[in-house]
Amino acid sequence: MIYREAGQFKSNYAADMAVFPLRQDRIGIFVIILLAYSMAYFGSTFMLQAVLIPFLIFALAAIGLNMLVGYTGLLSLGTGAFMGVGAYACYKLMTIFPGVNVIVWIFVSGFFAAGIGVIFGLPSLRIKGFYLAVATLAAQFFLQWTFNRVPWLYNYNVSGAIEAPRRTLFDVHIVGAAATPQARYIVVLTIVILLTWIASNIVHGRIGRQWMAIRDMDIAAELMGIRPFKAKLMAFAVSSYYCGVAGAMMVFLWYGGAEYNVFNIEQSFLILFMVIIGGLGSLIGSFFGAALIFMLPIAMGAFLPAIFAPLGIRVGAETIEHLRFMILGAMIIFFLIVEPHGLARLWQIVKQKLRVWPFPY
Amino acid sequence: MNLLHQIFVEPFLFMGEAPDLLLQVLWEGFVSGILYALIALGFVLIFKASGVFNFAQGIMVVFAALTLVGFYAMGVPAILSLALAIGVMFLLAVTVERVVLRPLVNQPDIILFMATFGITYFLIGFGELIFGGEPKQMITSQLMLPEGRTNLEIAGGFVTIQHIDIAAAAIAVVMIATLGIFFSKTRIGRALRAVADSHKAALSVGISLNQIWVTVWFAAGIVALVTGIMWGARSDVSFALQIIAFKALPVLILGGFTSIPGAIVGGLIIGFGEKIAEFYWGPLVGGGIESWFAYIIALIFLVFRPQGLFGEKIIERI
Amino acid sequence: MSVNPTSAEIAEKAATKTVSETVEPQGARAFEPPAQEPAPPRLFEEVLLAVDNVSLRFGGVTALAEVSFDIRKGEIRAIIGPNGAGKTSMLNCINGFYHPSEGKITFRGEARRKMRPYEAASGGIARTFQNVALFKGMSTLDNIMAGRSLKMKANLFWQMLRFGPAMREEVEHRRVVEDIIDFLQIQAIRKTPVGKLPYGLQKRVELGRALAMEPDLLLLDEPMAGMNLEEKEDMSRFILDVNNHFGTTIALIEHDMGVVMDLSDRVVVLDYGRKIADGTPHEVKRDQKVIDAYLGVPH
Amino acid sequence: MSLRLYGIGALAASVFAASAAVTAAQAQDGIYVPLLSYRTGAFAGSGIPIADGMHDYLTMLNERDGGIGGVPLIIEECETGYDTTRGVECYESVRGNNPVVMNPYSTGITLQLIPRAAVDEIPVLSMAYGLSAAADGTTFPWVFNPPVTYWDGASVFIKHVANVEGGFENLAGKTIGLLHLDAPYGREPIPVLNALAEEHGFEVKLYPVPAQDMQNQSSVWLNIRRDRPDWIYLQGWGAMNPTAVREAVRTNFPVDRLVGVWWAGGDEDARAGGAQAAGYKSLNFHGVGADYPFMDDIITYVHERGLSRFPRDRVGDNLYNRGIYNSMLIAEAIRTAQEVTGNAMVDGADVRLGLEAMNITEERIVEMGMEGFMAPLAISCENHSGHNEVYVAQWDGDAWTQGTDWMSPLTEFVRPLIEEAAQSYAAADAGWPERTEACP
Repeated sequence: MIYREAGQFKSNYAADMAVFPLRQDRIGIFVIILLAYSMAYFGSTFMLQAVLIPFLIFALAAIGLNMLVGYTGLLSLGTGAFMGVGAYACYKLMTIFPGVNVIVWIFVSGFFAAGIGVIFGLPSLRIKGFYLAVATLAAQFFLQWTFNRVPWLYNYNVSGAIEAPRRTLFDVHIVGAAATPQARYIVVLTIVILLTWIASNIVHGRIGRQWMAIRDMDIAAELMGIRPFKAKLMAFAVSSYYCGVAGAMMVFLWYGGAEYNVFNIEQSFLILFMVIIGGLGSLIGSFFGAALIFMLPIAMGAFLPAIFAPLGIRVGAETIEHLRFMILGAMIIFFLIVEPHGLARLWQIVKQKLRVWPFPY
Repeated sequence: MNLLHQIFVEPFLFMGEAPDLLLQVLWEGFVSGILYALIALGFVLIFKASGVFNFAQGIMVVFAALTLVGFYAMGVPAILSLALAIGVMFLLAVTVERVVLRPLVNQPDIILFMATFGITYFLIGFGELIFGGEPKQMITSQLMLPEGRTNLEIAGGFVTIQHIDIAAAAIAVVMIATLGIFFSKTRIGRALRAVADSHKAALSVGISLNQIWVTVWFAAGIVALVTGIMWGARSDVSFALQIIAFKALPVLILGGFTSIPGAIVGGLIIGFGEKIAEFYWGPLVGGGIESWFAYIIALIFLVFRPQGLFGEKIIERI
Repeated sequence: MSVNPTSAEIAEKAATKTVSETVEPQGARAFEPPAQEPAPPRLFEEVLLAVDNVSLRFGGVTALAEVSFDIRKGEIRAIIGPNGAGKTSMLNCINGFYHPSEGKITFRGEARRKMRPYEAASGGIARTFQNVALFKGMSTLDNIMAGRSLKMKANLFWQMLRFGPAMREEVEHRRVVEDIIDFLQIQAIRKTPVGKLPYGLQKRVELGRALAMEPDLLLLDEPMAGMNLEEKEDMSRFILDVNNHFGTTIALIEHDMGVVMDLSDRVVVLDYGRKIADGTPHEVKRDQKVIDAYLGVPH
Repeated sequence: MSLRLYGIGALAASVFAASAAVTAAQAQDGIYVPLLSYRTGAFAGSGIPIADGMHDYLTMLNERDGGIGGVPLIIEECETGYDTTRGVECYESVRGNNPVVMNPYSTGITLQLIPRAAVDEIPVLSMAYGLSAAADGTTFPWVFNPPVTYWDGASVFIKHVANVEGGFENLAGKTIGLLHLDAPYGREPIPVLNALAEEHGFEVKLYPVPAQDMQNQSSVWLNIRRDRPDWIYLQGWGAMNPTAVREAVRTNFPVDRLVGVWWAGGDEDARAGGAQAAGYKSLNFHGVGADYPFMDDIITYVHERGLSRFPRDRVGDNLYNRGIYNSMLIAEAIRTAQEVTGNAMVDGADVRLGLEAMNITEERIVEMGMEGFMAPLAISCENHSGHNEVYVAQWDGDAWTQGTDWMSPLTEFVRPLIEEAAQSYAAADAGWPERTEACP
């Protein structure tokens, strides 16, 4: 009864096709966005810097990967490398054209990632499934090698790392060591909201339908006039764009600098976990997945000593780390068994329950 | 022009100039190839029988070796450690079947694939928790494996051959032959092949899928143990080894996911290919191309022959 | 519910609107129940698609051997034959999914050997499948909307914003899709994921998806397989209505001889990849070779 | 259905709740010293003895002296797995507790913390790792890398080569290989080696080992066999080192001409090569073995009280001693800070002053019970490394021995390079903060 659509009539198709057709959803999303922005003032530095900023960035990368894996059904293990392309492109652009605002370059760097993504997406026209997944590993290892081996990419720095130079937006430092977590959080949040809105528009429109058609039954899609060539490459491009922007944000709005091995295969796996645990083909699921996978280790670092200490067992940092691995592994299996459709499906079930509450049906 | 000369002429001249180095490169390629093939073999066994792309195979290699060395470090005699390690691999197979495969039966492939990621992470944490994270030395001599090396004087130079490498090659051959006999001659082997062809059909003639799964995971565990011993003898046993397991993936692409001969031939191609490329052409781009060379070969190969070397051409039906 | 007029009104409207856009069927036939005594055969002249000596081999297996026939504009053409006769392979060749090893296929006067399926689709060939090939993760509405892909043109920029041309286009095509939904009487399942629908409805949605492409030639691969009598009657009615109202040429594969005899204008019979008969239902029914093929007389 | 829903819901909720709770970790009374360590992952083999060494020395001070200047030390480890991302997370999680000094223990993490150190006013102590250029205190007021930098290390290696070959003039025409991890850390010595090669007429050949292939070096060693370098300098880490020593033995490379940087001097690194690895060399800046007075205190106050996790029989391992040396630097910095400021409770800014005023004389070394364990060390405001003396340790097949006398680096050669690199680092980041107060 809390959450009911009765009495909300749509008088035209446009209203019926809105992304949030229900009033409650629209209010809810508005409240969430408001809360998110207010966190900039209420959240502690640790909360912003070590929890919320990375969560948003990972969520964006997960959205990007979800468009490829969840919506188009193309399995990719090269996400980390595509994020790296965005980060290195952004670094080069920022240092070559220091006069242009960094926000512009963060958005532009995504296009470089998209271009590279399309190149490594070409084999997807002939191969599917696990074969494609292994092919994307080529992107992962080759690009990582390139980040390391082409000194031009990191401006011949002695350290071999890319460092975030100081940059401002409206005279407020947002990139570099002088930027406060609050400023960076607001920038990250705004970019993520904007790109999530665009992603939602894309997946609800013609392109999204074409992707899902390819995913569900590629042959039938082709026989209906959807060109798999275009649709798959478009998916690679858009997905890599998102990953690239996420990568650029990761380095310049979160870490403040990075070595090539930040974009390693572990990163790719982590984002894939987020997508799967969150729910394939669900944007909201990408947020859930990012939250769970990213925050779980942080939570366990706080949790486990507290659990074991009263029992008189001293838990070392490495034991926590080992347990973290074990629990993460066990959780992945657990979630896959109880809900292979991910957290997004649970969210739907909750909404359904709320709709009929307090009655069971 | 100069570049073309560097690419197309100089490496070959150098091969002729230093035949001992060429032979050494080929031998190294052969040994790596055998070991890649062994890891790939574990993948193939499981993929054939259960359709699961077992990402955890690489970790099983490390886990098996770590178990063996770990028991020995606890004071268990070497041979008994080996037996215990085999026992642990059997327990692992049973557990995986019970806890992971059975509840996930009939789920899409990608879900099972992700589940093997879960197994991977669990085994890393579990292995380090029990046996500690520091690298350990393989108990080569205690297992009565040969140590030392032979230097063959050839063409004014020498070729170093590690005895353990010879043993690795021999054991790999024996193991592949055993698996071949097991598949073709035994009852369970026949059942396994039936399952590989069609799960439903196999079920309908009364083959127990659960039993088959335990068997293949156990077999893959044994393969992993042997691979782990061989790799461990070449370097140390630690979870840093897992990265080598990724090399088995391009091998699988070349050989096809379901072909045992494919895994072997693919392994050898990758092994020879990357050593030769790294040694003769790597210096042109500053070296280190071994880290991606195998994947790029596999990628190019895929574009021309998506079904792998030994796979059959797929006829799509609607 | 977003649209309130009765489905019948909408169907009427849809029909008149679309018919005005497409060419009038040449052999116009008045509304009449299909199951009556042989009406005088309709006559069709203009050849829409001609299959000329087509052979198809997979390795050593010959799926089709030197098959020739034509499909004329406006007619309902049935392809029949025992299991494994090569009927589906024939459809696959026609819409470019398989490439004939020999021979050629002429569609609207254009001969071709090799063609990608999406080229066939943009040329105006739509089809349904023997085993329903719907997009299982999508709703009925989205499935049929996907059928409109070819007609939608808004570029990525507007799609990203879901605004301006992109939104106008969405609404415009939604209207057409709603007409089809009404025509097929599947309003109630508009937003249901098709994976959850019963088989009969899935078949209907699939027909809707094919219709959304506004094809010139509609290939139906066993549209009534696995249906009960009532569902078959519904489906037959839809097929006839499509043919009548939209003037769509239809080629269909069907096992139910009664349905074939009632629906089709002409029938081609395949057996072991060869054509063994071609003619009106009446003629084919009496052909000795056809009877042998169906009853299994040794060759 | 609903049971499963509630179960998952409860799990998810508790995860979110707990992650929020981390923020509320409360500080205790004492000087907070976080240790970023890695006891897991591919580099755990090197990380464990170091972490234990660091932990045990500080614990000994707590147990024996009740801390430093009467204030107990709060020691907290944060596991990084040698992963930069995790390291930054660790930094963020400990930052709220007012750490007095950060020990990133990874060149990658150090690079991330360098720009932040000045903003957050927490000094970064990267003992003989990190950015060599950070030795320039005028550009990097908050970063310290005593007792030596990688560039000093490479110069000592060349000095050692010259000593063995009979003088710098004999270096001409020699080939010197650099076998290095293919990462920023591994590439650190390249500029100095190249500059020295130009000066003395030898040739430098690079042998990069990708991180993935650390344990699979056969190709690299084939290249070494082809080029036949006269000497090899090993800038490796983790599993790369034992593999390199083993491959050297296998390739018949004379192991006494294979010299590792101090991070390639683990006991396990050398032991992997078997008996034939005897003669393998590694740079070092502290003593090996357990035969020092302070070590007895560690045994008495830490090991015998069951406060250490390090096996008693391995006390004296090279990397364990390295951890102790690092903790000694931390302790001395805090002690000096207390002296300089006159406060017992010090914060990050104070400890930075302490580091800049650090001067460990022979007397102080004796006082600490470290005679023979370390060379005297002094850090100044301009010079954040000190470019102190190192020696070449040699593996005798069973333990490390002191192979040569203590040698000072070619400071007059290296220092200008460091200042130049520091300038270009600051120039690359427009707006790099100037040092706020001039050096005395």
